[in-house]
Amino acid sequence: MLEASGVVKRFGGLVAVDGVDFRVERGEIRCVIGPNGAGKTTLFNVLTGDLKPTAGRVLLEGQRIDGLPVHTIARLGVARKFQVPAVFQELTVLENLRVAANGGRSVLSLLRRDRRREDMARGIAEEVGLQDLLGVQAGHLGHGEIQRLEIAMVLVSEPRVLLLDEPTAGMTYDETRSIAVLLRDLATRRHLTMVIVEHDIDFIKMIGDRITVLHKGKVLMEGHHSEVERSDEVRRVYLGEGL
Amino acid sequence: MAGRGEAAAVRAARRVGVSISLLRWAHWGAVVLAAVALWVVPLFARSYFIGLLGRFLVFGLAAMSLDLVWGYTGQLSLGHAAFFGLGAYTSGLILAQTSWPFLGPLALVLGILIPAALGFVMAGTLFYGKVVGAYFAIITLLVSLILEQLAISMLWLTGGINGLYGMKPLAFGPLSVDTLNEAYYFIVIVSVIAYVLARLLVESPLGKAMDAVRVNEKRTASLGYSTAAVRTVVFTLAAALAGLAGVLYVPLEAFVYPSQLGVGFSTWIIVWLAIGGRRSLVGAFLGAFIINYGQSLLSERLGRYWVLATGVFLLIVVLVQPDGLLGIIRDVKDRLMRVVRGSRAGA
Amino acid sequence: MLTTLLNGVSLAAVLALVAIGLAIIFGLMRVINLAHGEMFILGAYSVVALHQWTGSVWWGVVLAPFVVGGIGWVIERTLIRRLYQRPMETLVATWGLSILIREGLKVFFGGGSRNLPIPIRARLHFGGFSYPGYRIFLIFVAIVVMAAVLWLFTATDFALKVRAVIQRRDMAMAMGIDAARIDQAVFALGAALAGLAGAVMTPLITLNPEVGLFFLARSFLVVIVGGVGSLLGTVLGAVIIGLGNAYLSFLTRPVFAEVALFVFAILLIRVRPSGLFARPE
Amino acid sequence: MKSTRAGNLGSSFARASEPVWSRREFLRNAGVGVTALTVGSSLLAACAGGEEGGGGGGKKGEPFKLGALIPITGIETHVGLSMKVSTQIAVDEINAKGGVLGRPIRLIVEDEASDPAIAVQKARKLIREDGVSFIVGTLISAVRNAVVKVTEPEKVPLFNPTYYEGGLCNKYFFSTGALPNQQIDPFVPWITENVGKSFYLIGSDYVWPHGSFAHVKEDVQKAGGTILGEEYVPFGKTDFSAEIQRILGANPEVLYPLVAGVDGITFWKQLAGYPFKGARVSHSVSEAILQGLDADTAKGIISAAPYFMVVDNPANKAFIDKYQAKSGAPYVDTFGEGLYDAVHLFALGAEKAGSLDTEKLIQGLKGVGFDAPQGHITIDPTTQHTTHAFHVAEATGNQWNSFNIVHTENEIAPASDCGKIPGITA
Repeated sequence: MLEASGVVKRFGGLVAVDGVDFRVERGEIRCVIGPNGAGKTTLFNVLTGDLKPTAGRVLLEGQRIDGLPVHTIARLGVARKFQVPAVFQELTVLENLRVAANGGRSVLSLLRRDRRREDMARGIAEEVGLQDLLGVQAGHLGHGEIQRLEIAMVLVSEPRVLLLDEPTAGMTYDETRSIAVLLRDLATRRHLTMVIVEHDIDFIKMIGDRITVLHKGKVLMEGHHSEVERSDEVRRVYLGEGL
Repeated sequence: MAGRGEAAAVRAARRVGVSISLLRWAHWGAVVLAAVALWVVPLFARSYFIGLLGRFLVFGLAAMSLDLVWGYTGQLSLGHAAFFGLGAYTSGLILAQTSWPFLGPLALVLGILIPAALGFVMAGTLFYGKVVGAYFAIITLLVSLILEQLAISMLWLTGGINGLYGMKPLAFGPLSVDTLNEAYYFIVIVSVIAYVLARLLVESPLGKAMDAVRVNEKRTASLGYSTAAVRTVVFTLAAALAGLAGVLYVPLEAFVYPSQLGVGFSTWIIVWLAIGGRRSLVGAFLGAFIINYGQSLLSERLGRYWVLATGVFLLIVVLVQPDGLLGIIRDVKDRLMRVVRGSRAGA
Repeated sequence: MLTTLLNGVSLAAVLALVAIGLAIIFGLMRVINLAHGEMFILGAYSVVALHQWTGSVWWGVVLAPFVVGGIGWVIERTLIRRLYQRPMETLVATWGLSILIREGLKVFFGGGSRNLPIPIRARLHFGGFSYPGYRIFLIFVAIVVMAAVLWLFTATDFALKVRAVIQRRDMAMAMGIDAARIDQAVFALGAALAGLAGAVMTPLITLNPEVGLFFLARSFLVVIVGGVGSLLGTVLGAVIIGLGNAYLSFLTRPVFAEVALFVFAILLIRVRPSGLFARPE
Repeated sequence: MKSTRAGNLGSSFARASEPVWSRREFLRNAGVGVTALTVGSSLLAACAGGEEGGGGGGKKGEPFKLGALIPITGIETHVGLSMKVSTQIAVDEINAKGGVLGRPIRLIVEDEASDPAIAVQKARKLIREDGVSFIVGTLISAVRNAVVKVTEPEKVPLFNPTYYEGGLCNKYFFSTGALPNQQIDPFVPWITENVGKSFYLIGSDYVWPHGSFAHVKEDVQKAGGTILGEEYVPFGKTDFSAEIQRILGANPEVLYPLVAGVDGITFWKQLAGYPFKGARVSHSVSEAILQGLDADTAKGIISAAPYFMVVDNPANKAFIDKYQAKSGAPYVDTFGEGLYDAVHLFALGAEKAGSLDTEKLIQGLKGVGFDAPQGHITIDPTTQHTTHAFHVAEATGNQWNSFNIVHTENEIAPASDCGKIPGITA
């Protein structure tokens, strides 16, 4: 589905990503972990098109997308959920979703409702479990609920690949769990491919799919989290860090 | 802990959700009631009171127009009277100085289109040039000043401060809006229609986009909206609405004055809306009525203190209750709901 | 056309005094004070009050800036700082404040207009040409004050602090600069300058509480044309508007002069919107 | 509390329309409010409904409602005061003598705020709400022209106290205000004879100066004088340097400004700064304007009006004494005097007609006369304007008695060029 081969990204002298090969299958949830400065975010930005790789290629279903502008990549179905929540605080959950759902229409056409989009907005609210909160101002939502709303707003644009940047940052255990569960069945139900950059190992366990460990811009290892946990290398790399 | 917090949020949400759908029904019901009430007034009220009520409705329309711009898209127009006055002068001049065919429809349509055109040009040039917020507000102020200046000094056309009068009745084929009552009924009909349309607008996807642009322009753009386009369209519609209000003013008052273009009147529109309550459409009418009626209860001498008080009101609206009177009403409602909720929780 | 030139310059002088206040306040705090015109009026009325007291205009001219500066300081403490980072709300609040002050003055001084004698009746003669002394005095005052302000905002360590606050408020505060203090000082200064303008202008005009908006609008033109970015720019803007007004209204009907300037400013803000309100570097 | 708002058209003009300082729209809408005062009452009265007409059908003893439209609020408070007090004085005098046809007059004063928009509202209130059948007042032309548009269709007579550009002729309009032929036409020849022949005209940009200057120009041509310049300035001008410069350039023998009040005073003051050698002449300078200026500036200004406070006759002496006692203010102006006359003439007309019924009253008013403070005046049956005294006066200072009358004519008949209002085409 999404593939990076030999991706290199240099900032002047510094090599942030150093020849990463990495391939995600349709419907797979891939977590990318690694100590700070491992190049996670840089890789991420290369995938979304925010950064152009110095060398190497990025393929979406075998088609080159590296070097394309962000919104084009977005239109091809690669959606990104930012770490900092950017929901419209003053609007209700439903309004937020409707705004997201109607994005990209010409202004005058916005005067009439597009049933399909409206229904989709509500449908997705169901999907992420916000159906009870439709009338609530986003500003009044709990942290976890805001994250759900974010995800929902991304989903409304019907992406094929979903890139999530630390979706559970600063969440309580319960919130983290519910998000994990949510993401799982989204992936299965809509055959969504997801790439998640995450620190929280508990979350990663809950998601529990393959993990790519980055270190110094290189892929240190790749595998199921149980293997990764057992790996001494990873231990060494993460020495002092949560694992 | 947080889990419980969320659960609470959900419970709260359910109630709010309910109350919202209730409100929506209550709202449309109220609109119908109001329309009926307005319709029967002439049956028992005096001509003087009818004229007065007509004015309040016209003022309310002007304030509602500002609400679309300021309340929803968050752009303050300090010179909104410019569009009102332009509408009034356009239709007034047509009715007073021409004898074209289809006089009535022409006066009505041009009275709406010409202000709309001005609004479109202003919004187009400014918003697409990233001139927003304070700078935009200042420009609107200046435009209002210019137009009043011109209306005063173009004696040959507008009659200067003498004002414009001697308009022919606003006639649409067989039915003509001439007498006070005719003018009043015309205003009621148009006001109700305008309100419903405005309501549909703010409920439409565009309406949500308006909110989004106000709350967070960048994010809105990132969702694929042209924020400049949204603002321009809305401002143009608002200008048209203000123009319409101006047109309605002509048969009611039978006079048009430069001051109806000016900053003073613009400020009144702002006051009505801010005090009535922004982002509600209803607040516009509420404010227009309360403020004017409030003044009326005071003597000439106290009237001045009332003007002074409006200054204080504006400060209160900004510092304490951004949603004006409606906000206060809503707070009371919420408090009641909280009481109810509390008792339930206790049970 | 020496007279026209001087007419323009004397108008520019007053506009510069008013506009510079507007400009520095905006430059530092991003606050557009719609009650700025009332600062002018307050200056004028403090002259009226002191004139009733002392029978002389000069006391007022000297003290007005301090009176108005004080008022400005109070306004900043009580109102403006609550609205920091809320530009639209600030607009509405200051607009409300302007109503408050204006109507307050009407209640206090009566709605009527006031007239003060022109304290300098002498004329300046050179060659066959002669010009009212008071207008010369006005130009002189403006030049001195402008110079002082420019010096204050460039050559002093107050200037350094201001710059620091403008560029990185948080850093500046971390470095121990009391940003709130700077805000107060600048806001008061801005008000004081408008007050001074009102004070010196009073004897020339017939004063009533409504005049404020006129000067507010004019200084907006100045600020739009000159930009608040650099003080020099503002002064320049004042000169452009002042001379432009003098020459245009000498050549055509005054109304058209006014309108022409308004339109010019509006078009200008479209062409160079960013540059016009650029921050000082 | 020296101030300039006193009896001057101008200040009110400036107020009514000056574009930029128009905060007074507040007062304007305050006006709206005040009219709304009756919302409640009208609802109550609604069922009772019915026209409680103050007009014809009134029993003896039952008060007769007389409406007065006077500019009270805004920057010419002082005009309002002098007009209000003068009216009240006249009403008191009449009621003291048992009222009109045995009915005491009840005066209902409304603030027209020198603002057509408000004035129209107030006129409608007086007629539709209070049911008055006779109205005195209005100051500025804009208000007068607007109010007439209300009173005429409602068939309610309006009695105007203010000198104006003329042109208002209808069955329901009376005036104690001087017409151009009673003020300008005699003035200009006097000027060309005694002062100079080359004129420079500068006025505020609206109907009254336009209309008045139309007459001035005609008269100057007749008298063989020349117009060196004519220009109109917008309201709220704070800087006249450009205009003054043009005037100095033209160097006329006679400078004839009709710059509206507040601005007018600004103009006189700024002019004083420049070396102007010619004579300063204007028929709009009243005692009230004088005291807005300092003595030196006021000195030498030549004015002309039907009434000056220094006019020497018993009626005027009594009037001024009553006025200064009642108001505490030294200045009454030609507008106050005009209203005083209007109320008395109304009463006399009613007595003569023996009825307060509007139609009879109108007939009664034609040809009535009395000894007004300005001298004897009579209502001319055709134009329904009064005859007027005419005084030319030169200012010697800035006090109420600083005018020095240098020329007087009496009982000049009104000649109103009926039909269109001169000066505007709209």
